[in-house]
Amino acid sequence: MISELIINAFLVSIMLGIGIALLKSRSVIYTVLLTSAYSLVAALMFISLDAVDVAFTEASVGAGISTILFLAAMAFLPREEEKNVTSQVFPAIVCLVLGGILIWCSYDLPQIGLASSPIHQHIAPEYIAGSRNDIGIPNIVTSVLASYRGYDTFGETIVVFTAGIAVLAILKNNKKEVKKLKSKKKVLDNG
Amino acid sequence: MISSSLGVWNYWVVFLLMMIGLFLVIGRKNLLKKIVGLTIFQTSVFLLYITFGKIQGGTAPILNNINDTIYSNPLPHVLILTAIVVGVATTALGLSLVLRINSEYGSIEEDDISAQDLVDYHELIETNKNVSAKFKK
Amino acid sequence: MTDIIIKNLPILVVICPLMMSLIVVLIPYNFLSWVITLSTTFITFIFSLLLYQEVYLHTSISYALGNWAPPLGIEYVIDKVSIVPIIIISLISFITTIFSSKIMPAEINSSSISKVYSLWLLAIAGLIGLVTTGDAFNLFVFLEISSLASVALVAMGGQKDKQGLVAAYNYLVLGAVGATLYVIGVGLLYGITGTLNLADLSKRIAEINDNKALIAGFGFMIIGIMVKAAVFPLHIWLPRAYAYAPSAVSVLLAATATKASLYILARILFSVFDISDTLIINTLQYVILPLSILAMFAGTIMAIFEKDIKRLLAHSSIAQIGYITLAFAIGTKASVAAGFIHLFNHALIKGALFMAITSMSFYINKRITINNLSGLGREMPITFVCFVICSLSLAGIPLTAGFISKLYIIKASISADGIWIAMLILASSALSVVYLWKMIEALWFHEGPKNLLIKENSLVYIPLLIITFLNIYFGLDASLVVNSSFEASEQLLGARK
Amino acid sequence: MDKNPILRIATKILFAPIILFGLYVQFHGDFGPGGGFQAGVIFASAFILYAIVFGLEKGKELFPLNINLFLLALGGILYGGVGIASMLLGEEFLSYNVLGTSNQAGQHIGILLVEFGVGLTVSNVMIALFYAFADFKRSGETK
Amino acid sequence: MISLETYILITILSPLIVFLVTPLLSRNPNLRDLLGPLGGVISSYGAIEIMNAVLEGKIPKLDVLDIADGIKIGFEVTPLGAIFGLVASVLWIFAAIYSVGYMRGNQEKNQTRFYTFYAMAVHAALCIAYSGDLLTLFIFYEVLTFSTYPLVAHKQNELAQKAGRLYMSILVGSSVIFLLPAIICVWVLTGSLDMSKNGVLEGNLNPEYAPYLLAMFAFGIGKAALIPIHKWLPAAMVAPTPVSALLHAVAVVKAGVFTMLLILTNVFGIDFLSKTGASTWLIWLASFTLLITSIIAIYKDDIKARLAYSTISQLSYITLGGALASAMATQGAVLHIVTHAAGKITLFFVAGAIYVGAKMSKISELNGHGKSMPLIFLAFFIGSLSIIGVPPMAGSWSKFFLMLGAAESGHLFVLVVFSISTILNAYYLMEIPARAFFLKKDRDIKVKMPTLITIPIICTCFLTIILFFAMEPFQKLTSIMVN
Repeated sequence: MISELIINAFLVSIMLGIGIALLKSRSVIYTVLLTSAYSLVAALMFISLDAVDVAFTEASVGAGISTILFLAAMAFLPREEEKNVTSQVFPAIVCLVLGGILIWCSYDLPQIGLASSPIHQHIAPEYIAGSRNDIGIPNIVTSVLASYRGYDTFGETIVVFTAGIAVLAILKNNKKEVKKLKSKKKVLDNG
Repeated sequence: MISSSLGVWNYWVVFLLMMIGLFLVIGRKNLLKKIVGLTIFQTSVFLLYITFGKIQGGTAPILNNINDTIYSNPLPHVLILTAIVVGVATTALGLSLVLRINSEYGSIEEDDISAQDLVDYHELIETNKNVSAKFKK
Repeated sequence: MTDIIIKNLPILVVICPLMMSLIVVLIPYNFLSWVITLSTTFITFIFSLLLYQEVYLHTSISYALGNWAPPLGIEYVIDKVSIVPIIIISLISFITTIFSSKIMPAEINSSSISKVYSLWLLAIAGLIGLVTTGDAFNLFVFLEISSLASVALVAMGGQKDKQGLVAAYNYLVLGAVGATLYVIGVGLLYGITGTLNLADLSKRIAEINDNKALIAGFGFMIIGIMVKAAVFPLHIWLPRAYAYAPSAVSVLLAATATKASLYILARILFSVFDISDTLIINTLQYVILPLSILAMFAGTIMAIFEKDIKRLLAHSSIAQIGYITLAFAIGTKASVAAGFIHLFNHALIKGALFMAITSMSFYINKRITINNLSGLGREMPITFVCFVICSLSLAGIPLTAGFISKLYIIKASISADGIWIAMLILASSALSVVYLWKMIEALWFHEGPKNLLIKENSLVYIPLLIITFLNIYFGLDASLVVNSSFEASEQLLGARK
Repeated sequence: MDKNPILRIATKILFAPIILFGLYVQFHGDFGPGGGFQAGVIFASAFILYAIVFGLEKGKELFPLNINLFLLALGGILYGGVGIASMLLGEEFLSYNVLGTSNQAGQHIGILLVEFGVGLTVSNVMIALFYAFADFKRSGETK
Repeated sequence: MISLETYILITILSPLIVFLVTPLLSRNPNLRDLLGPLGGVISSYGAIEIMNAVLEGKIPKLDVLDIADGIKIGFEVTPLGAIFGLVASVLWIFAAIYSVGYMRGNQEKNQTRFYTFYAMAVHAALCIAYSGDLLTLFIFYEVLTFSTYPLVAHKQNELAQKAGRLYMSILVGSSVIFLLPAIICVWVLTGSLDMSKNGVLEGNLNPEYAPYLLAMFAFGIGKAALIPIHKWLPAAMVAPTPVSALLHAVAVVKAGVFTMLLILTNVFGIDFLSKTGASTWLIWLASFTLLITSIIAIYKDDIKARLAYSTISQLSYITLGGALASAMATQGAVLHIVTHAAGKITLFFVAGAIYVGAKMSKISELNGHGKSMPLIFLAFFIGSLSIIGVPPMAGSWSKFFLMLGAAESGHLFVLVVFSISTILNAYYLMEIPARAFFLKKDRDIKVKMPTLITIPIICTCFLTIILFFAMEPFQKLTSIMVN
């Protein structure tokens, strides 16, 4: 188990490195690639934390689709990010404060992997038992996803749907059509 | 001892990553970079959840017929599956907005955009001055 | 059949618009899609009324989705508290949908109307789901549905005015940050309690004492929701989003969007956590109370110096949200009830004001600024009269709905011996008269452009008349609103004491 | 890039296996890792690959927009339909037990259907997103 | 036999009906202008009946609507209310006639709007007079403010707009920021919005806080024009004279002091005040206001401005009378409402008459014009005598009672204040007829005075004399009020 922890520590350190690199980078393409790399490492991390489904999804959605979208968008955007003129003191302070709070509270969080902590005691066992007896499919994640918390999944399907419709609606109306629309209405001239 | 310290290390790096993401969102002026930051931010939050779900010596939550196997907690995984998809939905929407903004303003730097907006706003107010407050005499 | 409906009412109010939104997007004919949207919102409103009746029969309905008993599955909780925002949202959305019929096609190109109506329904469904759910994570999902949909709707304003896109972008990013903070909070709480069901969560929180993670989790949840509820100083996304959205959308958002989040805020503060707990008391006293007072004045003053009318109204919304959070922050039963009263009344008032202004800009086909308001009142009397009545209501002039809520907020604050708070409230509402009067004076007394040949359109002013009538009616006979609000606060705070 | 023969051949060869793998992930989700999302994304990736290599027009011929939009909604409708069906059979929304002869059978059917719904929506949304972005790019260039 | 409710309805509704009908008759000026006096007659008939009822010791009541539990709108006539109602409705008759003359003589624009809101204002004043609980009082107090705005800003030029804005901001602002919370405080303390004959606060309010609550009321009631919230009254003089005459001599300002008296007697209660001495500071403030404004009045050359400042000082007589918290003084204050109304409306009528007839508004211009319009200046003379308090004019009664009250309550310096201000009154009011009659004319102007203006002036001026002899029923009412 110590080895697991070391692997995790190693992976998160890589992610940290990527994060810092992102802070410094100014070129957009570099940023995008770093992001997808970040997702991939995250996926590895998920595997090492026994979350295979999540890893699968992160790899396909996070590293796959969002990268494609980023690239598709990038082809149409300026390649370089301008230097920031304004100071970044305030955002930095905000972040540090939030981070401080989190680190401060981290000592009261359950220790990683401790089987006796309430998360593992309270509801999860019922899911594991239920998936075997009530639902009868081996993949507990699927049974929780689709049945116990099926409504969440429904909601999330709707979110995806919303995003799809939204993007279609937003990207459809080019300038030309708007021009047409404006000329269609008679503009009343005041005075 | 070492395991616990490493465990906290895990938490801490996750928090640091969150902060990096958040900083990219609120600190950077480039609209695309903000969205990248959002992705980083959310991914790090996912890590937090999954870390909660981990059990020492547990296996992936897929039933096998060996008795007294420890399965790690499936619930965080489910939540994160949901969250990932929500995240990509947000990203897509944001990117489409960035595209439109770029085609309308010709820039995706916040400063340029707000400068243009200011100009438009003043035009809007000024152009209507001519029909403005004249009192009945 | 009827018993099935009655049994499933809690889910029907959400599912009805949700499923219809999936169908509307496939309709190629714009008018038809409007008709379907209208009927959907109407049915939703009917359902919510039935639900109101049911709730007052059983005081609280718990609906286990997928028949998995909570906390195992997701639970829907309808009680006297959550029914208030449900009614608000469904009522306003119905009226606004009528209003949108003529306004929408004027601002959005016909190819995307059906999509817009689908998003419209999604936003409504998201808001109602947000209010009804009893599960912390499901809440997040519906938060995202509603905010993504409303972002897209706001972005539709980009066709008329490119600032709509930027507004939408800021709304999206800040909203996403808020949602993520909320998720962090939920995660921390989940980490220490191991449950997501709000009722179960509050039970298990009561057992834990002085855990740092608990405090942090609470903090993150609250901050996340406060971003969504545009509580000062986390309101920065709001003015632009309301100002540059398409007319009908700004009416819908201004009247409903923040209300749901405010309700969630109250829910987390009072029923998930223990009101008698020092943590909550401190939060109320040292965080929310000062912020609300700041909001009241900042919003009003920004509104006074604002030239663009839609932005002006948005700023005043910030101040009004300040009143509501202030009422919550006082934290007595009476004050929370007052908060709910204002929640309801402000939805009516702000909806009506936005309707009036946007229909004016629809008639003259221009963006309304304080300068080109001149003399419009005489050109479009009906709209003007409604506008005047509702501004009086906003200023809290007697015999209007606004007066009732002000009255109760002030009474609550005085009886919690905070007379200085009452003074501040009144001072800011007296300030609000300044900008309202500025507009009315411009509309009626100033010399404006002649011969605009404006003909007021019945489909545009009928909803305005309805909502104005409600403003007056609930000013003259407020017992319904007042009683339900007091019931609500009784249930919300009474549970613990 | 649609001049490059290697890519074209490779795509032609890869297309079917990707779809097949998608189906596997979709319907094996009950037993191993996988399910609607992953499968949906994999389906989508097949079509996106096709569109990238052979150009958008070809892609749209292979998978027209209106069908895409229809399936996009259909996924959600399917998911919600399952819920409503269970409601009409006198149970709560999305309670699959009533769908089959036994509880477990019901659960199996329900999960299968909803996963399929998810898969449909996700894949079509992804495709729609790609189309929209690519389209926008082109319209931008013509401007 | 008509029930008392109906009388209340008659009194209150007749101006409301005028308000509703006037716009419809804008095509037909004569009919439209007839409405005002007619409504005045009807409503004053009702007012007289109510007054008789109250004299017999009855308490007319009328509940209108129940908003929510504890919040209602209803009417209940106190003796004080009966008096104020009568004054407002009777003087409305003359004012209505006069305004017809004035508006026509002056060819003002938007006459219909003018008459409409004029009636509305009277309606609001009557509702205030008869209001049964604090909320109703507050509501109609606001209605009065809003309905008078279009009258103040009637001319619609820059000046009028500015004046209107000042008027609104002071009156609405003060009432919303101080009066409303004060009322709600009473609500919270006593658990209801009702008032009672001997005050409701005794036993509910810690005497230490009484002065502060009283302060909130005193500064909340901007219409009572205490320093430093008196500015609106001179500003409002840009309005056409009939407005100044009825509203700023009778309806609005009297509504203010009426509210003040009602609060002092029926909310705090005289005994409570005299026991706790909560109102001592108010005595000082009122006397200060009284003297200062009298002195300012001397330096005003514009007739209406001078009258405005004299009005302010006269109002503080009434406030002072209430604040003295003695039976006599209160009676005096109430009677002063009546007498001052009669006197001051005459003076304003004359000011307007001079403006219409001779287009003069400055006192310095008046030299020697007394001969050209003798009646007018005679009326002015009599009116001023009444204000100063010389028998046999009505004003003498109220002054007399006030003096007695001051003596009774033991604040002897108030007597000094009264006498000084009386001298000042005499000075600044008498100057006008003196200039008119005794100085020699510096220029000639032809005077044409509409009869519709002359008649009401004569009526009101006779009223001041008649009241001197007919003061007894009022006096009886006030005695009912105080014990």
